Amino acid sequence: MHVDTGNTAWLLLSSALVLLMTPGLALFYGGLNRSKGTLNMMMMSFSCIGLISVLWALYGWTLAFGTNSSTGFNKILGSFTQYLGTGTSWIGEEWKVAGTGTGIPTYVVMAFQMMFAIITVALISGSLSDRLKFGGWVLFAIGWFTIVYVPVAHWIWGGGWIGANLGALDFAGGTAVHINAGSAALGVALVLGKRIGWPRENMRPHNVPFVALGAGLLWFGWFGFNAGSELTADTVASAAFVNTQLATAAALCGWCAVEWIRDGKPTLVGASSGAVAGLVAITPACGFIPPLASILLGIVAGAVCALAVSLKYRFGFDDSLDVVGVHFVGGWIGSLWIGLFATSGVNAVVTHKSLFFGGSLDQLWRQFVASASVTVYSFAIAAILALILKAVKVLRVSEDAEVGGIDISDHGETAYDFQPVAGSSGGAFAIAGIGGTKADADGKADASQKVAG
Amino acid sequence: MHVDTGNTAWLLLSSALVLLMTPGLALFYGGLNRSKGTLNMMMMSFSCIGLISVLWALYGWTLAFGTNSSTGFNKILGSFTQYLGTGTSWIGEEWKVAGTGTGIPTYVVMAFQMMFAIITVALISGSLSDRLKFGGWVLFAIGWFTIVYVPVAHWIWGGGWIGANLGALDFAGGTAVHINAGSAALGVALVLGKRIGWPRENMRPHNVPFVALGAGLLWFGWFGFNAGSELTADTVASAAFVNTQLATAAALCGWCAVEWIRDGKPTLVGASSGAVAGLVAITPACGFIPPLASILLGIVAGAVCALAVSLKYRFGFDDSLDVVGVHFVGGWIGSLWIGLFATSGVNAVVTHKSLFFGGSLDQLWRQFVASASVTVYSFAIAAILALILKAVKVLRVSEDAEVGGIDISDHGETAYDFQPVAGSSGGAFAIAGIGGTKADADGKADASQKVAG
Amino acid sequence: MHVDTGNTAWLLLSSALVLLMTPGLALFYGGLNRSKGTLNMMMMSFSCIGLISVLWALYGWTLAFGTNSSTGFNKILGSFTQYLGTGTSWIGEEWKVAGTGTGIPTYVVMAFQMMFAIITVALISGSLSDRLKFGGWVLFAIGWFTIVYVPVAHWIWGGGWIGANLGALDFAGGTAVHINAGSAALGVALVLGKRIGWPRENMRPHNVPFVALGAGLLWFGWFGFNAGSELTADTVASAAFVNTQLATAAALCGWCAVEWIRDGKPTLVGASSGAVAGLVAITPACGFIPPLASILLGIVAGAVCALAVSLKYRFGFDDSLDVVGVHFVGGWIGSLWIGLFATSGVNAVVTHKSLFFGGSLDQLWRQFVASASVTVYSFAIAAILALILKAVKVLRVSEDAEVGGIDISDHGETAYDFQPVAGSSGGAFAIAGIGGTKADADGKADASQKVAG
Amino acid sequence: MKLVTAVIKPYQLDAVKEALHALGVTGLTVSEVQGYGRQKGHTEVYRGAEYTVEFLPKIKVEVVTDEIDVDKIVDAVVTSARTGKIGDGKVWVTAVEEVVRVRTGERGLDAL
Amino acid sequence: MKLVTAVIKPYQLDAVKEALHALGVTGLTVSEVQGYGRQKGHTEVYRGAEYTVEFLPKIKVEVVTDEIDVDKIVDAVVTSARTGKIGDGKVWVTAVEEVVRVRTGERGLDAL
Amino acid sequence: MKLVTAVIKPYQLDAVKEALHALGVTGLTVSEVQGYGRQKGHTEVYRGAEYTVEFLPKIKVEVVTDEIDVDKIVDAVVTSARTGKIGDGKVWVTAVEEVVRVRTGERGLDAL
Ligand SMILES: Nc1ncnc2c1ncn2[C@@H]1O[C@H](COP(=O)(O)OP(=O)(O)O)[C@@H](O)[C@H]1O
Ligand SMILES: Nc1ncnc2c1ncn2[C@@H]1O[C@H](COP(=O)(O)OP(=O)(O)O)[C@@H](O)[C@H]1O
Ligand SMILES: Nc1ncnc2c1ncn2[C@@H]1O[C@H](COP(=O)(O)OP(=O)(O)O)[C@@H](O)[C@H]1O
Repeated sequence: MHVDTGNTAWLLLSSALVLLMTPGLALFYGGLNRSKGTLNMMMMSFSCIGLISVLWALYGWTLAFGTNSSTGFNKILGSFTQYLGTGTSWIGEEWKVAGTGTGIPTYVVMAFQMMFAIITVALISGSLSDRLKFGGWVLFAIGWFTIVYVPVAHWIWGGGWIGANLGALDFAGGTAVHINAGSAALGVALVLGKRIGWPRENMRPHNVPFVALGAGLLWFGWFGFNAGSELTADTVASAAFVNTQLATAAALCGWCAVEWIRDGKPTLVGASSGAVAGLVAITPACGFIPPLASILLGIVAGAVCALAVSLKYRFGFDDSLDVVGVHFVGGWIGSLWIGLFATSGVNAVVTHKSLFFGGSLDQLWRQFVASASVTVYSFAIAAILALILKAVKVLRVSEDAEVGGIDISDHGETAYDFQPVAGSSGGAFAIAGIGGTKADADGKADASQKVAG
Repeated sequence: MHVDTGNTAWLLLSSALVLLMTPGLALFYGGLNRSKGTLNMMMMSFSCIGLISVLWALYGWTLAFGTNSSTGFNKILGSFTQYLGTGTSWIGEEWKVAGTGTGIPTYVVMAFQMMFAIITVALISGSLSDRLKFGGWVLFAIGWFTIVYVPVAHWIWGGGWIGANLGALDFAGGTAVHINAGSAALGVALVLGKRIGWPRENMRPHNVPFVALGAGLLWFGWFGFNAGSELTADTVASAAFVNTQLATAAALCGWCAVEWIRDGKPTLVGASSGAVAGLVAITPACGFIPPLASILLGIVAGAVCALAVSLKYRFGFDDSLDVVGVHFVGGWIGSLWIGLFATSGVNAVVTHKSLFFGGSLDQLWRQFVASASVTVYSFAIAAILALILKAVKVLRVSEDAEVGGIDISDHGETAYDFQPVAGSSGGAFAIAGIGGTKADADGKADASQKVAG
Repeated sequence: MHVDTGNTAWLLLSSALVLLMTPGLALFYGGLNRSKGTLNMMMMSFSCIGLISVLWALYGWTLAFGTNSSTGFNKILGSFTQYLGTGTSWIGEEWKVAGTGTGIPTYVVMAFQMMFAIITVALISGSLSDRLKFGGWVLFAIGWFTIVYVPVAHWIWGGGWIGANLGALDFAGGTAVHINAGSAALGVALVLGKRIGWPRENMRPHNVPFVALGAGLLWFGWFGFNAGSELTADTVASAAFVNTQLATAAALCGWCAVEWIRDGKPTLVGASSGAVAGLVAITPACGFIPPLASILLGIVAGAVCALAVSLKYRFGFDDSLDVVGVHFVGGWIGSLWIGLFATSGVNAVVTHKSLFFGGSLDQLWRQFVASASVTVYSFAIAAILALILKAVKVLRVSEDAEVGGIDISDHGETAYDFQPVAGSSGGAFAIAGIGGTKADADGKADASQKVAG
Repeated sequence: MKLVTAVIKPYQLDAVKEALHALGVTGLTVSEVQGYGRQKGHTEVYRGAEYTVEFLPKIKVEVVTDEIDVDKIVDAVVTSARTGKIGDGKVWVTAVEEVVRVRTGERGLDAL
Repeated sequence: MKLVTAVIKPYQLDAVKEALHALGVTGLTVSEVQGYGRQKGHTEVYRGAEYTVEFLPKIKVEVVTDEIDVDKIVDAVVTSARTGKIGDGKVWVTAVEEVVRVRTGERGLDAL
Repeated sequence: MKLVTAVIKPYQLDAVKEALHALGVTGLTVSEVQGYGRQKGHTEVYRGAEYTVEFLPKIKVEVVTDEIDVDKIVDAVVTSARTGKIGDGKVWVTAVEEVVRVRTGERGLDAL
């Protein structure tokens, strides 16, 4: 076996693309949020990049993708030792690519999967804006990653019971990533409670161009997420790529169509949200279904998610940036879609029959069981973790902090300091240095003088 | 024939890069626009990603790149059936790469070309800011894509008369993309008329960092656009890559030089615009000319476009964000440059002699005829489409809507809601929730209480 | 020898990624700056992309990476003629990849290295914000690139004395890029002097989301910078990729940990800065050390740099955006880390023994000498260049220009023109067109009328 | 006629607006201001440098009104804007000599 | 001396400025405000939630002037700011007891 | 009581604040405004089109104060805001009939 440079280049690239998704998500969420909590929202994503990368290398990868010598227990969890601490012993190891005589350095596969772990945890933060203590977030992230993400990834992709026994399919993470994160987001949001003033006040997006750019970066990175999940640059990766583009485009149209009909106006927030809903929904299915089914999936996911984000007003839970309405609902639609349209004509790994390419419920019930299991498990553990944090009083910030803005209270910084005024030579407040003076400047520094303006 | 993983990885990547260009363009245009129409400007780009992707898969690809069995008619249009609706029958098909024994999955080539169609339509929107009804835009986009882009792409790249008979060259879209879109932009802008207040008022860019970031993303993505157009990762792709970088860098310098000499000050809007002008101009020529000719092309394109954007003030047409001055003019310069500097030393497909590498006008007149034909065809159809929209009253928004901002009137949203104030713990208006209260909150929701701040 | 498509695709991609880093840096620096000098800060980066690209192609590449026929002088400088002016003669040339029977088009290697030269010069600008004449910057950039960057790159990577004789290692540019730029930044900042009002006034970042997005784009592009420096898609590239991710993630945590302990609050500016510090520190070492050493490196670099950025207040030099504290200090840490943890188990090119994988100071002193040499050389030349510019009065802008904002004085533009007001249909000042009226509108244009709002 | 000017905490604007509305006030003009007073600002941290922000965001409300209603209006504002914490703000009254409605040219009380 | 304060529609600022200029007014100060009155706001839509924006952007113009010119100035502002549609705004006049030019320390009419 | 309103150059705010502080003034309210006057604006350039910016950023400072202190306060502002260059701004004084502290309901001088 030797390293195929083309496949390795493709997976290196895909890993970089998936990494980029988390800053893209930070921008998407940051723009959707009110400005006084933008930085906290972005910090929840950035802290995941920092924390989860290291934890993944230390123990996540071996527990999720290592092989446990106890065959029975291997359905539940991977190896405790195989890749522990990312030893150098396997630095030259190659990950065999099924159906080819070549491999990819195992390190790259580990890096690729690392990026998935990062963004899955970060996705949850969207329902928690403006009121979760940052320290509480860090503890939650570590806990949920360890107790939920790692085993679920093993169940689905690492040789565990969902992939190996149940035979449910998940090409790039509909169940492992989106249902998983969306369900957790609901669990924590319910324990955390509503933002003060919600839903009476308009907590509208503070920077819509950021939302759109964030969606654009997510879309770009998602090609690595989806087409990269094939691990090789072949025809299935190509189909995954095309399906990703078509479903996302169709979902953008679907969401805007709902807005146009219902509100009379399609919005850019809607177009961006629709794109994300499409990306979510096609994720599990992209390597298994034909293009026309992807277009249909996109339209349905876009329209349904556009309607689903209103549910929080009806049921009164404050899923601030609609993680449930988009990721949870979109993930479910995509997962079930496999049961409807998967075909071995697209990917030979499809062995059970789908409803429309085989007239059977055989694949559909497997998808249902897998999705439902992850929904329940993730929701329960997330809610329990949140209750524990609540008990030890590291869950919610004080009312004063929430009204004044969590950026100030938990991070001591504000997102912007710039010019409202059109065509001015710099805004008056900024020129005036109203933004504060250095608190700890030493004597020497103080000697510096202002000049007359 | 087998799939070459290196080439496939390169084209998958290039497709993703070209997709990223449209959000990049949205940011570039959005930043150049006044803030009250930013979202509409970005929506024109995003709606293209949604619409054109689906239409391309359904009928665009087969009409542009399919082979029509009638040889004569094939000079005009591709196949009506070959790839219709993106059937799965050809999911395993490989696109043969000339000069190698290997192929690339046809799906990837289809996806790559899809991204070109998207951005070409989106480019047009730059001349139409702040006053075109969004519904009118959607109808125009569908019409122009179908009647203009698809056949022109076929003429140039799909086996049609410009590429196959006339022998004009267009490596990555100087004629098919930039002259095509620029000419259409002029046609529609003339029918649409000027923005209220133009040119007396300062309709200056509302967010220059967005303009620069947009230009940066365009530049990054353009490597896929240009070097990807070789389809393979070989020496011609390398030359295209280097030429793209050099011409763009030189054009940035050229535009700034004009500003420095004329206005005494080089600007970041100028540097960004110069970069785009360089990217446009090198696009048709990047795979055919040597590096020094690219540097020269860049300087000329940067300087000429810097001067060309002032023409609208002289002739009194409101090409809002200078699509004509940059894409139309830049496209023409690049297209003619092939006639001046193309050489088979760079690319063996160059068969006619250029002026400086052969002392002949043989290639130059072909370039001229191709560019002029597309100019006239695209301009005429675009203007006619706009006149039809005008007749059915879906062209221009009302004066009130235009003054109040098309973002509100056509999309019901505004771009920003944030803090003017330096160093404040969140802006006063935002804390006050002056941004509006929820209109349709149900009783349950209303029960939530504000707390004292 | 033939071109390997996988490796070529990887290096084409890596080149594009490294190009993207400079717009990313512009955003990072632009966001860290006060708003009145944002555009100038970004222009310093963009002008490098324009200028250095062309100069690199014309003479930089041949002087740095060409082979000088005089073996002795070749330790100092590359060929004056080999690649001069980027002639077409070598358009088909292939750069042999050690250890494989394949090559990569030399053009791609040239392009890859071009991007390094661009960003190295751009990095320096971070210490010079708000007060350096733009004309002075252009002259400095050309001078420092020619006299410092080109020879130093040759010394380290082009066959010069540091790489070939001293045996110091620098995988992707800790010494050649970061120590080099950081040292120059200090030299120029000292000659230039402090900003008016520094450090008494709060010159805080004006757009923190830009800082975070800039850091995200840098991180993404840095995979090309580091893993691309292997030139091939192999196991060393994979290790470099993983190490880059781990050190950066750990540094993000390290910086935030210092903030949390010292100030009670971790910030997004800190997380972004920590990530950049980690990227800097791992750059020289990424291809030589094992993952656990990378995590440790990241923690140390993050924590030390977090402390180092306060030094400017103690010593009273105005390194505006902390180029010294991050790039100089981080570069040194990473360079020395090779002496501590390099092992041939990761990369066979490691021949001298490191402290922890060999118990010897053999590699460490080589790293020290290399880093110190570049520190001194770059600092001295940079300071001398600045003194010359000062003597001819093109160094510092007037006090009035500085107070009013260098964006206006040197570029005649301002970064933003938008809406402070929440939920308004466009801000009042913008609607009022208070941003100015066109100065040179001709008679015809003036005839256009405003309508009542 | 009189001009009542109130500098209040941003979060109280809604309450003030509703209190005035209840009194029959049909129009008012608000703007963003920054206040300096007894209430202390907060501290921000950037790369290890701490900065004290002394000015706090406030909302200024201006209402032109009939002389007769002034006391009721002042009382309504004071009551509705009160949180009892330091920094609640000030209300002051000045005399207005003439008011005109731009749309119609009406003057005096008719202009309100 | 008097202070003329006008709250007008943003788009009318240019006309007002020119009308005042024609009267020989050499200086004025403007600011951004938000108005609440008879004119209704608009509705914004975010992910299916509709929000009513009640406050509308206005411009406040302040001119300190000689007593003699007040009526002319008020008339000029009212005329030039008028579009005839609801929400055109208000103009009011208050008494100023003293004015000083900061640069020179001149007081009274000389300061204008 | 009196209201002292000053329109000054942004860069002078710190000096004015300190001068007032030295006089024992404990509170003030500032806002961003744009000034039009003798001081000329600057020119901006976008893609070859030049634009003249006529309005300049200024800071408006408002202080409500005891009658007795007015002169001292005006003098302090004028002195501390002065740079001697054109555009330094204006200070004017108007009469205030009543002041109330929102937090406590205190009136008159006690409210300051
Ligand atoms: N003398 C004054 N003139 C104008 N505004 C004032 C004055 N004193 C206070 N203010 C405004 O009132 C606000 C609240 O005042 P502060 O002293 O903090 O609390 P309180 O009113 O509860 O005593 C300040 O932020 C400032 O905007
Ligand atoms: N009593 C008032 N005091 C202060 N400002 C007012 C008052 N009434 C109205 N305004 C201002 O005047 C603007 C226009 O008033 P509105 O009632 O909408 O229309 P019109 O003046 O045409 O009757 C409002 O937006 C508000 O800024
Ligand atoms: N009559 C006026 N009414 C209100 N504000 C004025 C008036 N005249 C000038 N100003 C304000 O004072 C500022 C400075 O005035 P300007 O004429 O430029 O310089 P100076 O005060 O030094 O003569 C202006 O920008 C404007 O904000």
